[in-house]
Amino acid sequence: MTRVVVDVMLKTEISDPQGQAVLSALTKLGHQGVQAVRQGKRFELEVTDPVDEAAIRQIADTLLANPVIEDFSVHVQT
Amino acid sequence: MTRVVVDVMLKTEISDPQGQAVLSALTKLGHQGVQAVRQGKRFELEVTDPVDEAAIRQIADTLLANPVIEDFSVHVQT
Amino acid sequence: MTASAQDVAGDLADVRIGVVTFPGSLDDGDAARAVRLAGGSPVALWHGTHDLEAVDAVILPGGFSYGDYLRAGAIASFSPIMREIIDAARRGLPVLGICNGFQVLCEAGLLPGALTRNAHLHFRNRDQCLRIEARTAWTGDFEPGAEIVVPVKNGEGRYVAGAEVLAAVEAEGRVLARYVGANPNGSSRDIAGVTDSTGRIVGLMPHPEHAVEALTGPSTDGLGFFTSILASILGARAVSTG
Amino acid sequence: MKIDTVEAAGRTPDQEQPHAALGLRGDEYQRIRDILDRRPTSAELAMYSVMWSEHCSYKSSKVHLRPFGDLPSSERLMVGIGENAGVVDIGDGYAVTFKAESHNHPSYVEPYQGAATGVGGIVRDILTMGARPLAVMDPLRFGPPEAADTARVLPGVVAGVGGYGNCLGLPNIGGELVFDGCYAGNPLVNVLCVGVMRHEDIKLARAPGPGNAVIIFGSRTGPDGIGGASILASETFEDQKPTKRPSVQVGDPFTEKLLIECCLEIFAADLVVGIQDFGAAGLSCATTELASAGTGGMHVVLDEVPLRDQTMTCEEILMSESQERMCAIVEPDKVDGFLAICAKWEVRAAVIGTVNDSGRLTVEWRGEQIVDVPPRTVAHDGPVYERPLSRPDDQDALQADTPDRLSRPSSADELRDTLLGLIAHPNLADKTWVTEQYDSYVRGNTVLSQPEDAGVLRIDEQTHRGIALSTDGNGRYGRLDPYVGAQLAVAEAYRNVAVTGATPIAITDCLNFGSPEEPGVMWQFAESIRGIADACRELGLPVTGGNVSFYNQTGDVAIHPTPVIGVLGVLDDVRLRLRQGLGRAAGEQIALLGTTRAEFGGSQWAGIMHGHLGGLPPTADLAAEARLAGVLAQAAARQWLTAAHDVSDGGLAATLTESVLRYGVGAQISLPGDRFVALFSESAGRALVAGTAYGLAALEVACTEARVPVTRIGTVGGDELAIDGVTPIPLADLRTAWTDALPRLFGAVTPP
Ligand SMILES: Nc1ncnc2c1ncn2[C@@H]1O[C@H](COP(=O)(O)OP(=O)(O)O)[C@@H](O)[C@H]1O
Ligand SMILES: [Mg+2]
Repeated sequence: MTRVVVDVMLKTEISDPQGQAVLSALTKLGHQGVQAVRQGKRFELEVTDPVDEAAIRQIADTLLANPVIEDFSVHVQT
Repeated sequence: MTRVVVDVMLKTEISDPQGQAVLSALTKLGHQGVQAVRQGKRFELEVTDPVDEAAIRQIADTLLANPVIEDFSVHVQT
Repeated sequence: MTASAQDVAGDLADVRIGVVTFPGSLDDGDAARAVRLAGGSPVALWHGTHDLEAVDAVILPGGFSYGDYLRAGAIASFSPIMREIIDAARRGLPVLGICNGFQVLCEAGLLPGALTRNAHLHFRNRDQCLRIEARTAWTGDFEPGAEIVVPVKNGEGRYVAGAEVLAAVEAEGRVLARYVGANPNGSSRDIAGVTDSTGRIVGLMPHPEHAVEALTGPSTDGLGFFTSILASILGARAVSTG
Repeated sequence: MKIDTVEAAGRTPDQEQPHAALGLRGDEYQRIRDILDRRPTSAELAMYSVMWSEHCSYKSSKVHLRPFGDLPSSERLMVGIGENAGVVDIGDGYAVTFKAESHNHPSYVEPYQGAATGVGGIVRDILTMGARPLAVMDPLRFGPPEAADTARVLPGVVAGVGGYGNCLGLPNIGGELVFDGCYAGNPLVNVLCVGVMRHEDIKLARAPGPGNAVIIFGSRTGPDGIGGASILASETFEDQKPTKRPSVQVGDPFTEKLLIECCLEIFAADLVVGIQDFGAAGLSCATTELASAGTGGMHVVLDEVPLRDQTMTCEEILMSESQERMCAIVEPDKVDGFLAICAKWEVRAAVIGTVNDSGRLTVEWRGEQIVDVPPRTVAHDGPVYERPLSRPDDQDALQADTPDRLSRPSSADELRDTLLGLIAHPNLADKTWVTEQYDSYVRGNTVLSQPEDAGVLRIDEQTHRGIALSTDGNGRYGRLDPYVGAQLAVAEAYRNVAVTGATPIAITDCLNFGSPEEPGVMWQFAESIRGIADACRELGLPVTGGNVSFYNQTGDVAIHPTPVIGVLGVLDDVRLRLRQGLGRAAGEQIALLGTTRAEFGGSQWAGIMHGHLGGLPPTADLAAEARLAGVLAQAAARQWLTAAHDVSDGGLAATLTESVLRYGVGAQISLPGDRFVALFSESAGRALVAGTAYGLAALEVACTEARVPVTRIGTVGGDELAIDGVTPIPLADLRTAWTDALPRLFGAVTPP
């Protein structure tokens, strides 16, 4: 069994109200060092070996991410 | 400016209906290889240098994650 | 009105119940109306101040504070007024968190556990039967075990806590109310609300403030929460002055 | 990138411009050149092209909408067609504004965000009038219930309507859910919002008073919905396809909630002289409309607009459709107060310009003049087309193919099975799967919501004054006869309001059609408008505004003509509203009001049981509808009735099912004439009512006077729906059939 992580983030040109809300909360709490925040999703999949990375990418593209507004990246953990 | 990623996942003893929904959709679509799915959050912070990792951990512990139900990990990207 | 009835009404109207408005609060007007219909005086409190305006109790209303972005109730729990409320609550100020207010109380650490995404992943609004189990400052007017019908409406109302916390909440009789019949969101042990050990800090996922008028609610059962706190405050005053 | 300035445009008259790629015809482009007496700058071209688009200019529909303006004036109408939303007087000094809008195409591309931003847009229209938004409704139409695409689109749309509306704290008080093959690939997502204000608080979209400040507030401007603008950004126009700029917009309901509270506080402090939301066409639309309706001139410094993305070009900023933004015109001495309220609500605000009386809209960017236009020519003098129209060739054949040839149930078991089969179809089944995802309680003034015939809101806690609203439309009827179909849509919404005891006072519309370039579609459109206007004339109702959505078609197949009508009614005392459920009083008796004819063209029975669409729709008798409404209002005010429920889709069978299941109390029914006709005909102008013996007797007298036919058909009680000549149906079976349909189709938990 292998763990595969799929990170899904809103495309950079799409507005991210959640990240904005976190940033303004941080600013109010006095954490000046943080300049920008984006919030996305992280999926951890447990996959039987051998991992078919193409299949995972297809899953990410059709199910885990909404390609109209989101980008994703796949990491097989070793 | 440095990117810091904070990953937040539900603790394993807390049930994760979102992950389960993804898993059951995958099973229905015939992706037998995926045995388990958990869904969490990924935060990408842009932080002014030098990065104060302790401060980021504190932000994660108090704001980005709810320690009652979630675990987090911090990665400074280099 | 008889003279004594007038006195009671007058006394009730002297009880000041604060209702906090956070950015994104939605049911603040409803909570204030419920206080008014119960005979008390609602006092609007603003999230950005440190002023509790000498209220006798506080309600954190339902809604989507800060859009429920990040986690429901998380950002609101850090607001200036919450610092005062957390302090005052620890010194005995009664606080009721309804729905988003319950989430804020859990995020602030005043109540155990957390509220998470509904098991079916949908927002759900329905008229819900509840059993009131704990006697608290906010539920004194209900018979023990009373079953009531009030609306429940949330997307993140699934109550969860670690096994030990759940066991302790049960053992100490701190389950405020339980869902009867269908569990609308997958909450552990059908828990709809919990109380702290003093019975003054109380959180409830369903909405009693939407069941205070026959015209607009499924029942008027919700009124009991608001009459209870008024009676409790008047009772405490009578003790301290008598 | 080089900035295309006004000065440069004068110097380089022959520079080629990508007008066609922006959707402008050659003659339209030439008109712009004639207006400006030079070529437009690329920023100007951006503005003209969006503002002269079908969506913003109504160029195909304008000539046909005239009948609405020709309706007799109504004393109730305070603001009519032309503003962001119409306003009507409901008494006691209250004014109500309501309007519907479509977000069909965006919801097909990205169901959740498309529907969510649809809600956001219509709520801002209502807010812009000076009103507090009170509630939303969502008439929805999808392809076949079992189609894969419906499974993709519907859950997202419902979650989006709920996600945005719930977060704003606006109760959802009704809507529609219709499935039909004609909407495959073209779902209709219409959203209605209603708001209230005092008469003196009405606000208008205009920019009067030279020297006044122009303020943009709300979200920052980002590259949302500007696919077309990127064409202008490319140095050469060879590569004229839209780049990767997103056409999808993501809603931020939290910001919109703050915007609402912020605006209401600003209105209460009387700090604005004009206000406009940013809808389609963003800054181009708001600045030109405000300027042309005001003193006539405005200067804008585009650099002052808060941006989300610093790489945006000036053309993109002018065309951006970023959500949750508003534009206000503020007197100089009130600017500080305005900004203070914005700060309190954590709403970003910036002064971006000044009103003047130059008669020109001028825009500067990085120190250069990039726009210099007469604002009226952008906002109001767009092209107007009289597109060819003709009755489709297949219309006669369609009408000739009547449902008479379809086999009908006759035995007691067949009639039972037909009833169960119909009410288990998603078009007639319980809508709880949808409505459970909406907050109907928030604000504490919802007197009636789903599943009642109309949403009813209390407006005043002291006087008990309230309003009722329903939206209806029937594309099947429209396809068979668009004139009658449109009248039936008005009639049904009117009747749904009337059965609550309210008096209907005004309508709004949302007109969903195929391509205006098809003569057949244009004919449907013109006929529909004629139908609505004639119905309104007969019922004495003003049309307060509306929305046109064209190009709802897949390839060359258009959707059925689907005008969706919203009717607003008034209740002097909402405590006297009527509800649809039987069994709230002892000894209830049931009567049917109106005339039942054998009318099956376009019916649910023909569609569900036989997949048939042909013949003529039911008769639309508006005078009879008005008489029925009059009797119902009187009956409600006099408290003669314990229940009332209109008869429409699915006929009396559907009405009875809903009435007995509401409180789980059965009924014994005996029907005059042909049972099949009595149960399944969709004759309009009918309602089921219940009352005590005394109440019904009083009603009968009133009906006789008003010439409304009334027939006693049974009594309330028991745990069956028992209809003479039909095998009795235990309520438990009826409930299972009715409630299981949608969960069976969409119940599977879907990831968001
Ligand atoms: N998409 C929707 N959103 C909200 N309410 C809806 C929706 N679809 C249907 N409803 C509600 O469900 C009930 C039944 O709908 P319908 O049978 O179409 O009503 P009617 O025939 O009276 O117009 C009504 O209260 C209607 O407002
Ligand atoms: Mg109806």
